[in-house]
Amino acid sequence: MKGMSSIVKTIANISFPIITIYGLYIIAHGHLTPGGGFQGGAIVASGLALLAVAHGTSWVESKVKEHDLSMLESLGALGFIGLAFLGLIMGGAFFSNFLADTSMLFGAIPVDGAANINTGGTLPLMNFAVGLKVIAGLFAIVLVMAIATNKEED
Amino acid sequence: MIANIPYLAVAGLIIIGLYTLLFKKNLIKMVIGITILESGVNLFLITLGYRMGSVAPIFTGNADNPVMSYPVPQALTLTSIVIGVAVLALMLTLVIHIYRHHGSLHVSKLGGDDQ
Amino acid sequence: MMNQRNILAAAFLTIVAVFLVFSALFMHPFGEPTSQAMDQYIIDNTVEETGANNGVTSVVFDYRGFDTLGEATVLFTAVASVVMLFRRLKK
Amino acid sequence: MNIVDMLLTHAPALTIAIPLLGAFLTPLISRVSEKGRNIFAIITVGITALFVFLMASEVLSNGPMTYVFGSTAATVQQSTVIRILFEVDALSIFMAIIGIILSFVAVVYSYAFMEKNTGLDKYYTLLLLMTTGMLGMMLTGDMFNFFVFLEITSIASAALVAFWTNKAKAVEAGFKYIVISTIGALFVLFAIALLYGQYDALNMAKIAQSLGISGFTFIDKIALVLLIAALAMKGGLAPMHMWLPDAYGRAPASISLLLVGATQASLYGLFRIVFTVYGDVISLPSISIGWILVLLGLITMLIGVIMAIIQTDFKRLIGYGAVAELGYMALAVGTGLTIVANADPNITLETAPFAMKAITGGLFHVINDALDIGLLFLVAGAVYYATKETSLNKLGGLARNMKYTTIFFIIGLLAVSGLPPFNGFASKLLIYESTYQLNPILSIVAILSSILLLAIFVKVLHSVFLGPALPKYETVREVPKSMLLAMAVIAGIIIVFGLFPQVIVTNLVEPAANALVNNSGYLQWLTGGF
Repeated sequence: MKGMSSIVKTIANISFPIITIYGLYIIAHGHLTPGGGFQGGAIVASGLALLAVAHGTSWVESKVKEHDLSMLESLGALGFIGLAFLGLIMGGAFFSNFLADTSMLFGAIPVDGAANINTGGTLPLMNFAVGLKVIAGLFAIVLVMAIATNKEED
Repeated sequence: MIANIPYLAVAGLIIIGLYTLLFKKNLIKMVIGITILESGVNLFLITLGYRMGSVAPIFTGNADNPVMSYPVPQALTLTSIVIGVAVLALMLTLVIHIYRHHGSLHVSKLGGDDQ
Repeated sequence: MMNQRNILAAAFLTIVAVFLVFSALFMHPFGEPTSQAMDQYIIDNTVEETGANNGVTSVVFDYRGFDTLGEATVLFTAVASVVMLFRRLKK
Repeated sequence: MNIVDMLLTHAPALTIAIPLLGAFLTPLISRVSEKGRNIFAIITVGITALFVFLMASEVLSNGPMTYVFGSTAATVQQSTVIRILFEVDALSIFMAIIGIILSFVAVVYSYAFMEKNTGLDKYYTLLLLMTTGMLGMMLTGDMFNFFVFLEITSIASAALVAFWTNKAKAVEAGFKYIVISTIGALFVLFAIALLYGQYDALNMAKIAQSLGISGFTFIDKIALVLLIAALAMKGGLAPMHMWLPDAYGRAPASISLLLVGATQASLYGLFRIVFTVYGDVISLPSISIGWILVLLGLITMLIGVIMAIIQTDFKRLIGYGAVAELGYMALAVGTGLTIVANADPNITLETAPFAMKAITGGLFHVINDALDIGLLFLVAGAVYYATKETSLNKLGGLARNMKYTTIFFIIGLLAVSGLPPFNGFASKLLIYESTYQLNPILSIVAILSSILLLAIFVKVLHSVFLGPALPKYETVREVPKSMLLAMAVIAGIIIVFGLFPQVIVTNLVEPAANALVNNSGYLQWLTGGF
């Protein structure tokens, strides 16, 4: 798609950081408030898609290559399955939450029934890994489809 | 009967999805039909976990936790929605390719070629 | 419009419709789930075991974390498929 | 020493985690080196095969193995099952062995077969993901987990079916496959939701137990019907088999091989649900699920054979042959089911021994068919690799230049149509004997369709390999070594199974059949405490 008028571009540039921060907030507080890796990742991916629509795929193609996105996605996926393997090594069973109640990183014990940012155990880490994967994955789909249908027109 | 209205809504969604799938000739409409069918099944999963007068299962730390709806169906629906997105992306990719080959989205292009 | 295929499809649709409506009527009433063994356990000790306020996230990432690994794989498969199907065929 | 024990206790999880880790690593490794990625894929599947055989020795010696994801503490609190549980009994390990053999051969085969194509890092990623999905379907003890792995297999195989996007037919076959798989999977999810609504449990053993306690309500009947319809559709049985020949015929040969495994995984899901989850409840109603399966099997067999006669495309013909073979499995297990799930008490397994023989024959035929049809697909792939042609009319006289491929085709041809020295005969003989005792017509039809299959494949042998040497194929050379190696592995297994069927039946197929029939072993960990 070719880019849109400059008004749309400036508005997109203004709103993109806000969308991204909101999405990252959803990812980071996945274990406290409703949301999590998938939902936050989808929000950030929609912000990126907004940029792709506003500025046109040629601009986006120059900025980010599909290869880097699939690398990011593989890293996110490896982080997620790495945490699961760590659970196997340290916690005795595949996917066990070995950080909970151990007062290491993110492992503080929730006091009087209320968890806070630091008590999620492996949950926040998994949220970050999945969030990264969903951002890279969904944006890769949007980008590849845009480039494919774009090639058709001109 | 009134208590089962949500399940009838689920039945309605699934029937609409199936109708679109079976009777529409355009490929994009078939994909839309599958998405409607999928949202019907998701709605059914969600309605299973509700308890009358319950709130979302978020703990706020005050001792008297109110009656909470079930967390498991909501987790299953999350998975089902992501699967729906994945399947939708793949189906649309294949529809784009079919359009490139045949120049039309009519389902007759898919005829089983038992030549 | 009523050619042979459509009659077959209409018959299939009505059978499924009957199934669905009957299952809707025979299900337990909307607000009163019949058994709550698994969910009540999760609600009771989510915060202690997983340290998360959000019950759904504790189910998604800890109690049924393997489903979410499967789901992340589904998304990974979909992205790999879409990128593969839109590759340039000539080397 | 404790390393092996440690590996053994975590074997079910590692069987899924290692190919998954391999799939996630493949894009990174393929940036480094193309050759390295192919080798890496073969090594990953090899390691997974080690774990599968390690588990097989454990399960076949001392009973079902369970593995809880997430915590070592017993999760059977107040008889509810919270976390996801892998239950590996003799039947699931039997199917896992089939799956891992097929995927190992597919990876070795595609090393040379896919060389000239682009996009191979995604191809190998999806190949490993399909293996993971297949193994996950076979090992899991959780209904929703079964649905998730069913989806992974469907999406990965639909994309791989449409791998050659320059061919319109392949893309159409992929679209048909994904549409039908999604509808089937959604109805499976709907049935799981129905069962969850009833018993608030997602674990197969727990649902089986609560079904036994609270009996066979109307909602359970609907859930059973939906599950049977959806899984029969995914397993390629009669009324909804149209996608199978297209998908098998249009996919690359190594993917058709894996698709055979994926289809059989859905069939395994059908057997698991009918025999284990609904095991002790299903004998209540008078209508017998067994007869439905028998009729489905018969129709599938006839459709497969009749449609195979008129095919002119090599791989579609084998696809219809695969449909016919699926009919045999459904027929055999259905015959067993008519006895197992029979309402009146005086017809039981003891009074009708042929039921056990039918189920053993059916399960033995599952592995035999996977190998025979798989070998035929590999031969078709070799012919396509050498001549870039799959239509039977244009092929001819290839025997001169492609000796080994012809030999492998003859082995596959004789094995599929159930001739004595090969494995097809061993399982089909069991099926003929047992179905004869239920109703003579069944075994007559089975024998007739075997003969027809033989006739069809001899026609193919003549038109592709024998006959006059066509000028176009003078320069045809034999296929590379790695493809021949893959075919040799399968042909070797076929010959070994054919010559010593009793060895395989006693210590692999019989335990699987017993595990299928009485689900007390499956529920033992739940009732007998952890």
